[in-house]
Amino acid sequence: GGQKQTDNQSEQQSQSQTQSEQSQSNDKEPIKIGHEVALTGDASMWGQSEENALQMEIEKINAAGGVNGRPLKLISYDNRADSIEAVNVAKRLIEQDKVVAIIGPAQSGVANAISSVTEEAKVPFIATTATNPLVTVPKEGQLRKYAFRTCFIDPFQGTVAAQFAYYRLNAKKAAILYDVGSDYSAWLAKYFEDAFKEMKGEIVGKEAFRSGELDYRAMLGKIKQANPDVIFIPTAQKEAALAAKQARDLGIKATLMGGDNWGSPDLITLGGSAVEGGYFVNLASMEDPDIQDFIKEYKAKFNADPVLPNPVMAIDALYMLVDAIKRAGTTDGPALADALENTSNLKVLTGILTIDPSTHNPLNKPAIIQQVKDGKFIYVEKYVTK
Amino acid sequence: MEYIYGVISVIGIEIIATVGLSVFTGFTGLFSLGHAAFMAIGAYTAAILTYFYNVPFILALLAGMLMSALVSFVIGFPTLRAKLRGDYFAIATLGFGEAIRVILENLSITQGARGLPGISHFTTLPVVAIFSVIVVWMTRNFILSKFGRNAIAVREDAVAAEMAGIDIFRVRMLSLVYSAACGGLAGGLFAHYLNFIQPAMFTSILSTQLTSAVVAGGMGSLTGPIIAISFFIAVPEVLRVANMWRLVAYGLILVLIMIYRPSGIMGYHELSFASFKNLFNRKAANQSAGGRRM
Amino acid sequence: MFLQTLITGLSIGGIYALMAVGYSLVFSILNFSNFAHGTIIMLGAYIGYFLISSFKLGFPFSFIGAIVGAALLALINVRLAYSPLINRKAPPLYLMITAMGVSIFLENMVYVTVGSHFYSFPEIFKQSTIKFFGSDISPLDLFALIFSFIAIFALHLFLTRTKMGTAIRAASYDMTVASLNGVNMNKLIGIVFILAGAFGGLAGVFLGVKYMVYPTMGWITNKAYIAAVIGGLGSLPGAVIGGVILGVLETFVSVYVSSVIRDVFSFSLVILFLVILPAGLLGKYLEEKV
Amino acid sequence: MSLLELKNVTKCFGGIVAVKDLSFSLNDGEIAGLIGPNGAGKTTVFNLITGVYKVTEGIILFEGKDINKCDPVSIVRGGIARTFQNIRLFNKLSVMENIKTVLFREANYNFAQVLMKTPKVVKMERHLTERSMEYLKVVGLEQYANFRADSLPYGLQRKLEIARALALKPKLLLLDEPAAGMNPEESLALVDLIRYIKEQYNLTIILIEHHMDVVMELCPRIIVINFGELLIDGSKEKVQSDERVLKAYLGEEYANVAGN
Amino acid sequence: MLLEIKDINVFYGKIHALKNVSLQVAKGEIVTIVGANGAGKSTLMWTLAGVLKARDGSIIYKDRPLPSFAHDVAASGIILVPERRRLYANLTVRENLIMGAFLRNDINEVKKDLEFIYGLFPILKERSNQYAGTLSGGEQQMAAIARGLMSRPEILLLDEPSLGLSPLYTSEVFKTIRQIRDKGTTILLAEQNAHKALEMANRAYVLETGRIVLSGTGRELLANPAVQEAYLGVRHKVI
Ligand SMILES: Nc1ncnc2c1ncn2[C@@H]1O[C@H](COP(=O)(O)OP(=O)(O)OP(=O)(O)O)[C@@H](O)[C@H]1O
Ligand SMILES: Nc1ncnc2c1ncn2[C@@H]1O[C@H](COP(=O)(O)OP(=O)(O)OP(=O)(O)O)[C@@H](O)[C@H]1O
Ligand SMILES: [Mg+2]
Ligand SMILES: [Mg+2]
Repeated sequence: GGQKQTDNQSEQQSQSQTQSEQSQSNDKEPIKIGHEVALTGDASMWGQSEENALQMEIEKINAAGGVNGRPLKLISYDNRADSIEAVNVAKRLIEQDKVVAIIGPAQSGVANAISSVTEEAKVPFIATTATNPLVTVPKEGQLRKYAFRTCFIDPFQGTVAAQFAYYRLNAKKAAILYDVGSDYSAWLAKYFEDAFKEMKGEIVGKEAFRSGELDYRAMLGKIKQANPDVIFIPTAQKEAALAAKQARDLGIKATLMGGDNWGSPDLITLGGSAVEGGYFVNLASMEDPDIQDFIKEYKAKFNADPVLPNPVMAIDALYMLVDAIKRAGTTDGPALADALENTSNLKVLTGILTIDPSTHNPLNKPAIIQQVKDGKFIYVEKYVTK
Repeated sequence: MEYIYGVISVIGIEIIATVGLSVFTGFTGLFSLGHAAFMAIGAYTAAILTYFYNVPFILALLAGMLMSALVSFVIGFPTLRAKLRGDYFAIATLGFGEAIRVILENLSITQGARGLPGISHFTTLPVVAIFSVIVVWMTRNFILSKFGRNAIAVREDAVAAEMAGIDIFRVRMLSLVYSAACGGLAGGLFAHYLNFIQPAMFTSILSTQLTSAVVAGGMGSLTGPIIAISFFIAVPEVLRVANMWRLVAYGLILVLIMIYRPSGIMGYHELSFASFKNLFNRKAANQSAGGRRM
Repeated sequence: MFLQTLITGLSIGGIYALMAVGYSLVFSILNFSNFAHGTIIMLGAYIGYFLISSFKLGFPFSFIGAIVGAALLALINVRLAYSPLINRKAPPLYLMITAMGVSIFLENMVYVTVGSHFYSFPEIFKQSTIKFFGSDISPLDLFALIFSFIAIFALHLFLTRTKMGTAIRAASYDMTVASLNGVNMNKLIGIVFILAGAFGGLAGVFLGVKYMVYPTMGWITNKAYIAAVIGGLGSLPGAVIGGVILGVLETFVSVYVSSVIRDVFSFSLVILFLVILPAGLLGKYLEEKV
Repeated sequence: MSLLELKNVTKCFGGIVAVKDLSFSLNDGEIAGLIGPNGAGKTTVFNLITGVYKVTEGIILFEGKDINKCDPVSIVRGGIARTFQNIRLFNKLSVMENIKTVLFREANYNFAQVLMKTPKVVKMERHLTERSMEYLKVVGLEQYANFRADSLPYGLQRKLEIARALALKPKLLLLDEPAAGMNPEESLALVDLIRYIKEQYNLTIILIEHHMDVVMELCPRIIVINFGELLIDGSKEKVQSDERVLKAYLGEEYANVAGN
Repeated sequence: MLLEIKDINVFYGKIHALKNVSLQVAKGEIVTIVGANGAGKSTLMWTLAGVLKARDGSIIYKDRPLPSFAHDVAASGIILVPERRRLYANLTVRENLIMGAFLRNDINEVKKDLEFIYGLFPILKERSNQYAGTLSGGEQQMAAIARGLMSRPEILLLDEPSLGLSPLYTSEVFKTIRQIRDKGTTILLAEQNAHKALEMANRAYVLETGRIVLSGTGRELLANPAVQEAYLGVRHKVI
């Protein structure tokens, strides 16, 4: 199982550390970086891949002499993508392990949850795929000093999806099925709705279900009645696949669309023929020329494809953090946060990263549109909003 | 060290909820699968008051207790009036717990499923310690009074209790309100300990844990459930490094307790100075031994 | 629209009913709510899935394999975890808590060993629908509905028409006396759990095919439990009626009221229902004679 | 004035008529036997008087007040206590606590005082313990005070049930087969006990019993019912020699014994 | 001897309920046990039925040790009619009787026995579709005895069968006990109604606080002044 694997990983890691102990820089106190990651639970597939990628990258950095002459040490705890667990993990990372910063978490809800802890402790975190705007800006005109991220945000993603549906798919009537229990889903639904309406498109149905529910036929039945051109389903892949199947069971023929959470092989294995032809917005793509080296390296080391986009987003975060530590010259929280805030034109895995100091969000992150075709994800285009 | 204080704080908070529930489940004999809802109500009430309205912490906690107590009438009044039997009452509370959660997910003041981050950190270890000692002490007083005896009488034989002039509905309602208030207090403390709450924290899993602690600790004992809940929280924390295995262990431990301590860790007894004395006092031990007559 | 809603409700209700049967069976003899039943359902689904996808056994054999496997698991469950308590005449509540422990244990065992991946059965019936007065119904739903009802009916005959059935009801009241009448309690309980497990396996496969297979899928059995209560715990026809009522009710609430507050609505109705009919629809509320 | 009066009381369970047009009344301080064949409706009469069942027809007056509409709790509080044909104790409580529980109305402290454990509560509790001990002494159970109720032998459980009923300070005490499961010797000791408590506490008693020696010893007046209907209501001599009673209830054998 | 009990000790936790009890039951006998409340009569009965276990000593039935599970004991022909009835309150009277015949497969004979029972206790016939839990106390006692008879035992253990029965039915039941003994069923009887029980006993034992203190034929014990004083209520009658 998954846990075993990571345990071995850290064993290997500590072994490689002991080996290099005598040599040069590594005799210094390591810089501890926390990692909030879902190693078990629904999101573990990405979590484990993310964990692997970070360990791989940190080994490389340490082999090259570390940061400011000190090695990096990654301390990862499983948060099961569960908010309460994540808060515990954050407390433990900060209070007991005394990490300088935290990479992760991946989910917006989880990131929101831990922000109370990190703000109070003055320890920055860099979320990986938490796309909800509230993670860094909880209220209009308010900024969380210690919250950062390396991914684009949902209003952008929602707009991309809406514009793509309207202009490229020629959809005039759209329906939405989302998960009220998930921040990600609820807000993305809202951004899509706003953007679609703005283009004079019509939202003919907006239905919600609660996290953990499996049967959406009642809501889909209602949507079917409204006869939409596309159905936007901004949920996790499991729900999306189920919704797709059930929609087809009810004889719904509309095109299905989703957000970055669709980007999992599970969507296809679970959804089968029902998700064929669906489109979704993603953060990264295996076809992205910028990350081919990383993919090769990862494959060589772990004998599997990385599960995108989390690994690349986490590596971006790691680069961003390393860069900030170097520039700040200290690991002190407030100074580190200042340095992170002023990240600009930093070369990271997915391109060039600049952080907007007023929102702590990256500027100009492009989105990638993918489609399910013949049981595979294919790259459709890199989309920039109108 | 801070981390350990944290774990101890959580244990203290859960002890408050568990002790409250043990009045209802252990001593009054009704089974609740929705007690997390009372914690949720207490947590949200208190948190909203301190967060949006800057109400002093203690007042907010009291308001949380009051709110939970009030809401307990909503579920308690119809179901206890109808004298629902064990499992049916349990299912009603399960439904109630879920319903409360859905409501919290859909109110704007609670910020929906997203939850309330940024709650102030008022719940420190001394605060928890003081509250849990007070609650345990009060609960003990409750149990050892006529109110407690009436509750046990209702648990043992409702018909006979009624024929002894005991108003079953009132007795059950009082227990429910008391345990709901304890739940509300625990919730309020919890919110100000974790600094963040969301509806998903208060699922039937949490209710289950509380109830398991009461039963595993011993129905009709206060110390038993206290030991059990401490165990349930501490063990996973100790085993945290072993990750997923800790839940496996938790399940296994629960089953083993039930198998090897068939009437809970403490059964119908209390861990106290007196019970240590009883160890040396054959007669007292004999008196309480033995189960049902054939 | 109305018909479509009704059909959807029926097919959801059918699955609830199938799961509720397992609860009711165990309740009918041991008077406790076996919360581990959901886990048995989940394991049944896994067995079915692995038989069909890893061992390539084909649907009918995997189907039978899942039923047999789940039945065996249920038997092991009762022998290891419940029997010691039953033999000690522990009150039903203790069994209920033990069942919760079992379910936490098994569910997390699955996490640790198999992992948290979701699996989906290969498509047995290609995505297609059958038209029915202008509404659509999927062949799978139709198959599951008919098959479940036949199975439940057969079980009902077994319980009401045989000596074994009477013994089960007798034992649920007083096991000691049942053994005085020559009933081998261990055997009887074993049979009941095998039956409940088999129905769990059946439900698991249907659930897996209909939705997907993952460690926490047992949780939706909460709904089945509610269905069993509505129908009257311990009554099989009650379980079926309860399942169908709940399924249809939920669907109608989602469509005509709101899908988000559906659960609040259904739960409130359940509570209201219980207040009016304290033993559920077909449950027997035995007033003790004083 | 009569303490208890049943007027044309009928009780049906579905098709079964358990009590049929039954009338009798009982004076203050009386002790009456209620006998009749198995299934005659004796226990049902008790259940009707105590409010467990509601009458189908007729009225029941207690101290001139109609208690038909009252719930069991207020009936008990009004002064009617009973024991059960199948013993119903609070099994997991001690013998002492069984009594203490029903004395709850004597403890005039409130919930807030309990939580704070004020001196008043402590004092009241001590008082209750003393009071319970008094009752236990009456039935001779004082040395069992700390035993769990369900570990007592059957006969002692009966006595505890009587003590518990007494602790409710009733005016009317209903005893449902108190001598069941006792041998003749023990039954006679029970007779002494009942006589004693009747005098001591000024009780009016109705006694259901199949042990005729007990009934004859205790009850100058006997009410016989059969198939829910009143068969005869009169002095024990009258009842003892009544043909119908002998035939329906006592049997020929008893007739011989009585004849001797 | 059909049943031979030697020096058994039975405990409830720490309570020593039966102390070195030995007794014998021969085929076709009525064996009566008398004793005060709490003497241990029921404990003995439950032990012989295989529900309680003797800590030491031996119980030999038909030259073999008593089976260790209650259902096997039942299958071997020893049936207990427990004290205080213990009917299946959730089953109808008829179903209770059918449960008595659980081990039997001779359907026609079972039907005959059912008719015999209904003849014996006509009220049970009237109440055959009523839930046993709602029967009157005496009706329940009849049903319990009837359920025991339905299994056609070799040894019938009757624990206070007259409990709650009217005098008329008490004599009926005793008559029936004699009848079935005459048909070859062996009977072990624990009774408070000591007079009658001793009168018809072939063999009798007196149990006092867990010990056998006297034994003999029924007549012998009836004539014994100690027994008369302790169990027959003679003292009071004299005064
Ligand atoms: N379940 C039990 N737990 C503890 N003690 C018990 C239990 N059952 C019986 N006893 C004790 O064992 C002793 C024998 O009891 P038993 O019921 O066998 O007496 P008995 O002769 O049948 O009395 P009775 O005439 O009242 O039926 C008594 O002292 C009783 O208190
Ligand atoms: N709840 C009930 N439902 C149906 N029938 C009942 C119910 N309660 C009592 N009966 C019937 O009513 C009749 C009278 O019962 P009751 O218990 O009053 O008899 P009893 O005179 O006390 O007899 P016993 O001396 O045997 O205890 C019985 O035939 C019984 O079967
Ligand atoms: Mg009666
Ligand atoms: Mg006995």
